[in-house]
Amino acid sequence: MPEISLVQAINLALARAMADDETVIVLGEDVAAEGGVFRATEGLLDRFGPERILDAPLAEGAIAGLSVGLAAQGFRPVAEIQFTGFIYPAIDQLVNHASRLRTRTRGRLTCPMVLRSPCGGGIRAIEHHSESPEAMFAHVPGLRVVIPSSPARAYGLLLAAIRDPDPVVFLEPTRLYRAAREEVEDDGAALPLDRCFVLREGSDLTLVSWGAMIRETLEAAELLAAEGISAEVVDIATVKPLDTEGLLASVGKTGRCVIVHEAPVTGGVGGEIAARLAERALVSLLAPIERVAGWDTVMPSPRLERYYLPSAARIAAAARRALAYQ
Amino acid sequence: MPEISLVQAINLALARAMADDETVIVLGEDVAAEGGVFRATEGLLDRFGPERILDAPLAEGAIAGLSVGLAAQGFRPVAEIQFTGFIYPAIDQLVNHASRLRTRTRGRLTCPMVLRSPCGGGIRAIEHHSESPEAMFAHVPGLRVVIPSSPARAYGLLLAAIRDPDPVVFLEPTRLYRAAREEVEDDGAALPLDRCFVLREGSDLTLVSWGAMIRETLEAAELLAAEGISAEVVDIATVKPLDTEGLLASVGKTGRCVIVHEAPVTGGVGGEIAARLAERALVSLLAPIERVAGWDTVMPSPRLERYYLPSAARIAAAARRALAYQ
Amino acid sequence: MLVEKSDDKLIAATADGRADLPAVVAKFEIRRSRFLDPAGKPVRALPDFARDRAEMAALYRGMVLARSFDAKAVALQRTGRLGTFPSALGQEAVAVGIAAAMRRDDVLLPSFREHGAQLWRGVTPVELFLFWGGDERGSNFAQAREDFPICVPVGTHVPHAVGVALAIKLRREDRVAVCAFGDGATSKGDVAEALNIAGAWKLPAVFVINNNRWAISVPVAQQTAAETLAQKAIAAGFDGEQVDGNDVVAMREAVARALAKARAGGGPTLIEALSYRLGDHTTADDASRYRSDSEVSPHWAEEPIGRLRRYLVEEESWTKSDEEGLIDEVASLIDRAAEAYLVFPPPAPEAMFDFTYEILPRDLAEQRREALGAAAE
Amino acid sequence: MLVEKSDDKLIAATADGRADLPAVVAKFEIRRSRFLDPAGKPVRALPDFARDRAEMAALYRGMVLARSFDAKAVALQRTGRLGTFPSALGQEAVAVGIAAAMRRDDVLLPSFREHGAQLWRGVTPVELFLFWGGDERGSNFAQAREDFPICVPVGTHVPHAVGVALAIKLRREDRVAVCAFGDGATSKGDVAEALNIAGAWKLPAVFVINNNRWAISVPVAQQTAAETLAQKAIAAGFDGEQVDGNDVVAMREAVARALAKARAGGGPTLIEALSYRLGDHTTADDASRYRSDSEVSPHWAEEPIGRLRRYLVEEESWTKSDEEGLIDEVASLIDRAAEAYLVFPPPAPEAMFDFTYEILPRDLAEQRREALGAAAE
Ligand SMILES: Cc1ncc(C[n+]2csc(CCOP(=O)(O)OP(=O)(O)O)c2C)c(N)n1
Ligand SMILES: Cc1ncc(C[n+]2csc(CCOP(=O)(O)OP(=O)(O)O)c2C)c(N)n1
Ligand SMILES: [Mg+2]
Ligand SMILES: [Mg+2]
Repeated sequence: MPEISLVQAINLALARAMADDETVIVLGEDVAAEGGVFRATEGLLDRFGPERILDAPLAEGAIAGLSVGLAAQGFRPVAEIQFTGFIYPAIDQLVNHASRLRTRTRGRLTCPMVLRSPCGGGIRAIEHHSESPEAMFAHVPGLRVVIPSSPARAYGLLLAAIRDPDPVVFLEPTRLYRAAREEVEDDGAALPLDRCFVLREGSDLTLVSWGAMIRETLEAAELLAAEGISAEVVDIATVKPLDTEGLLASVGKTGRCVIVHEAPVTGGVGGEIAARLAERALVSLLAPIERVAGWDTVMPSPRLERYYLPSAARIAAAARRALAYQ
Repeated sequence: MPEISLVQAINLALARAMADDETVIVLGEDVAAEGGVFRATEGLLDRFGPERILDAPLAEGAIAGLSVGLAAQGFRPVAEIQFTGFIYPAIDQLVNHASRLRTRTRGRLTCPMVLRSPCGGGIRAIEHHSESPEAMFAHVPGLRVVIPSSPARAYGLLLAAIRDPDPVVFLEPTRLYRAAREEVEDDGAALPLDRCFVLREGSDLTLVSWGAMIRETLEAAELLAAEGISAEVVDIATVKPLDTEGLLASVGKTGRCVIVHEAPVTGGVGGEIAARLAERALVSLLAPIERVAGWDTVMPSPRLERYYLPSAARIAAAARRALAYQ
Repeated sequence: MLVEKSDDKLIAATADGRADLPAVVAKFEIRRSRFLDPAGKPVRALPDFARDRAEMAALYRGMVLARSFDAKAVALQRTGRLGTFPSALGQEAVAVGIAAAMRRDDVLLPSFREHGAQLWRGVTPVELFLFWGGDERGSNFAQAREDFPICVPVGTHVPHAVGVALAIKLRREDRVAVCAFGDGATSKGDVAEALNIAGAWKLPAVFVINNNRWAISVPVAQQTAAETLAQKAIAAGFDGEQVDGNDVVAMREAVARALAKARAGGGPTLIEALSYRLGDHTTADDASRYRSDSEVSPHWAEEPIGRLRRYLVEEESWTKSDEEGLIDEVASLIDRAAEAYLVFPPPAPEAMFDFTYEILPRDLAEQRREALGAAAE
Repeated sequence: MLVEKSDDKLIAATADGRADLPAVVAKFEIRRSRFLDPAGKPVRALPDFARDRAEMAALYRGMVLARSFDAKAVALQRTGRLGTFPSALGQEAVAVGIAAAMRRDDVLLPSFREHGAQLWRGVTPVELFLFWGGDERGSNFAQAREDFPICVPVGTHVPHAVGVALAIKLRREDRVAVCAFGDGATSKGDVAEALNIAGAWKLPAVFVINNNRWAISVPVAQQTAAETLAQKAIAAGFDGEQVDGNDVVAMREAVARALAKARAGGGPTLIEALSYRLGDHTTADDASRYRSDSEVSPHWAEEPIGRLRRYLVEEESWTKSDEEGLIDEVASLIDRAAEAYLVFPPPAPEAMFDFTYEILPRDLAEQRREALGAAAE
């Protein structure tokens, strides 16, 4: 089994889904001949032809909107938005249509579509190429929101997203596209869309994160381990719906929790997780839940982004504070 | 001093701002001759003429976008989106431009615009006319987000929003437009955009809410008072930036807190408030923070909306649970 | 560039030196069609379908049914038994012309003023009352199951039509997506994006602008500087045309022609139907705030039902008893529907949970339990 | 409807019975202009400004400067000292033609491929290097302070131009908003909405489509079925025209004409500049994945700098030493700018807090303290 990168795992899952189910259609800007600006759709044109993989005109709103139409007709469109900085024009279609077509029609029409988009910073990209807007989608009833943090999870979660009967926003951390590598078996097995993943077991505290920040979080766990602190690392993976039980199981055990994400702290998914834990696990909490996240500033351009992105050191410091708390 | 309704207070503030500052321009769909579908802009055309109040073509994205251009040129556009269900096409301009024009240009160009929109349910309106998307905006750095809950606060907060040097999303609870009435002095005095308001003092627990839900929250406080429970009611009013100190002052005193909002609970502003309280006030918390909010379902059509909207009874029940907690 | 136009007022010949531009690289024109004048007189040879009295009577019935439905809906709203309702008074020919030209298995994507088309296609008046009464079950049509529900956010369904048409094209089916929207909708980016893609992909789609001249209080001349709305198609690289939208014969003919073209692989068409909103925007609107009676009243002479009735009386010996029979039949149909609507069992609160996802997430299942507990109290 | 076109391949005469539509209600045409052919030969009388050798030399210098800047930016990127960069190789005439026609106090709203225009208007190469190097200070132009920064989200700045033009009109100023965007951008709803409003309000705005025939890997023929992009203006009810975008004389003339019209109250104009993207989309792109050399190479014969040089040599006795002098001057200017950029002091981390709002919110002030503490470590 070869080691592949996260973007290759995406490619593998797309190819698998298209081979298994001819209603799966890939569309987006530059996805066909170009194979996607990150090569996520490379080779699909040759293999599946121009009726299964379509270059769309430059119109994100319509890409989302026509996917709703395709999905209502029984296709399973997997649309790519080239960067999450350009996903905002698709929000209207996601909120007002994709997420509610089923309930509006009491199940007569449904919307099994996936909107994929590379997200997050740390790749020294120009403005609008480094955003983490998952919280905006996680608030929308009727959507599922998924962010993988490793090639194997990318593969299994994307397959699950494509097979899911409802719309899924699938955000792929750009920073991990090539950096994350592991063996992935192309066995067509999906991962559950409603479970978090314990990536590292520990007993002193729980570090919760998702997406690219899993790297810094695991690094922080290493730093802490060197100090004799045993940190459990939980990858949320599916930020909507949240696996509250999974989180409670870990935090119930450790009693301390640091939540890490790249998006601005205010209104981020970390707030929701902290609120749920404070609601359900107040007795088990031995220390305040800390959030280590992006600041409430606009994502800066590359020359300042390292001051913006949470670092392993910041995470470890928060963990130490949580542990020091009496 | 006459009693006026909330929508009349909006109208009064707009007229005052336009009279005081000729760079204030009102625009939107049906705002001129029609005076707005809720009459928020009634009379402004006669008083200020067609160059100060403009009926825009039906294009919410461009209404937001051209407001950015106007604002960069030194105007203070106050744009109306007819219902928050139609505000989503404006998000791209708000996130990618309005909120960051200042920081992108390091202060060379700025964006003092206001985007007003009637929000919330309970008026038995058809699909897409009853949404509460404040959390989506509250996550966006560079924006301020304000939701008044009474005529006087609507007046003072809207004046502050218009005078603020940065973009403000100003959401007006449709349900209160005519239902809320009080005396409002047209004195041109703005209210602060970074303070919450204590609407009712109490000592046993804090009920936190904003917008239309303030009504049910105050009702719940009455129900509780009848049982001898003294509930403090805090109106957040400005959901971004949050007045953390104001909240901590109240919850620090009472030790128990129920947060009430109409938007779906997951990813709502209530989660952020609960997270902040759990971070900062863990020691003072005598009970888990409860959230009484909309369900994580699509806002239903009128015949089911009463099952969706939090009721005074639900709020009071949560308050009793919080009080019963040992 | 505008080189010639029928309406003198709109001609704006510029004198800014353009004359020395050497090469004309493209020319376009917009045509307008009509078969029956306002008096119901044919202005040219009618299309084949018009020779069939039954067909013409059906068109007439479709419009009468739409207007009766409208009147009942307004009455129900006025008495507090229906939500805000947008009457299509005066625009019945647009909706009926569209639906009559379509095949059953074509897909209709309406805005909110095409109940005449929905009724023709088998959506029941009870379903429509339910929808406007605030009940999602009204969009779970028993017939026309692939048709889209009424779309309230203006113009946002037009991209859906592109997706539907793409699905049809990819499956090589002999069907067409038919999408209707208002004059105001033509200002929305969604519509421009959708038309452009439909053109680029040569999709089997027919787009109909239900141009009733007003978008709430904004007249079309304030909505755009375009001389016609049909020319929005020029930007998308396909044919646009104007049709007298108060002439149901012209509507049906133009839509049929566009459908045939689409089925033959000729790609999309944009039809601008020129009609007029005789009533208020909705029951919540008071149009007298922004337009005068003198602006409205001339348009009554153009309205489609009287026009076709005059034709039927003149050319098809439509009698008083034909008329009365129809009115009775339709009235009782609508009355029965209204009664059925009024006694329709209330929706179950759990429905809002059960249709949010196919697979109920665990946290939502918990909320469902809590909500049902609260509802039971 | 297309009745006549210069390019035979695109004529799609339909035979679907439209012939019996009675009335043509509007006709449009799109014209194309050019002054210098690819060999630099005038094809017709040149505009007045072309009689001034200094002006023509300035246009030439502007294009050479843009290309030198481009080359340096690419070199800096290749050596890891600049971020991803979109070269405008071959499109210099579009940018320079726009800027040369503008007045200082007009407002430019560029996309990301008009550095030639920005440089002409006084934005410094250091500022541009800073921007592309990932430093917000690069958009805090010392000159051209009302110009908009580079816009990365395609087409989203076009509504800003509408707002700027509205501001100008409301203040009754003699200025114009000039907005440039790509062929791909014409598919965005933002652009259609903006053009429509500019038309409806007859705003002093000039829109220039920098049609380099590609949007990353998508050729314009896949982007739209429209025969020209100039005809996007027809949907908005104002004039659109095509210009040879590799002929800087034609560009400058067309933009000047549109500006004069706008200043005279004549409203907006859409200019489609036909050029070609000779290079990769950006330094991150490898165009050989989606287009062949044989597609690209003929366009080298059309490129604007050689074209104007041939004209200057032929008509204005431009000498080898003129050429070498210019090349030296520009090269040293760009070299000095690159050096200044490379030693530019790093930005302060607190800037990200200090410019998010004018009035720093309390919670953000707290975060600022924390961030500066972390940065200091
Ligand atoms: C996106 C959006 N913006 C605003 C509204 C509010 N609104 C409802 S109908 C309408 C006017 C629509 O005009 P038009 O498209 O001409 O359709 P008509 O109502 O005339 O049939 C407006 C502004 C809406 N429903 N959707
Ligand atoms: C809204 C948006 N979608 C996608 C992108 C990614 N992207 C950057 S440039 C580009 C193509 C733009 O084509 P065109 O408008 O022709 O401009 P050009 O690059 O050719 O100058 C795309 C898709 C973007 N920047 N913005
Ligand atoms: Mg209309
Ligand atoms: Mg291009």
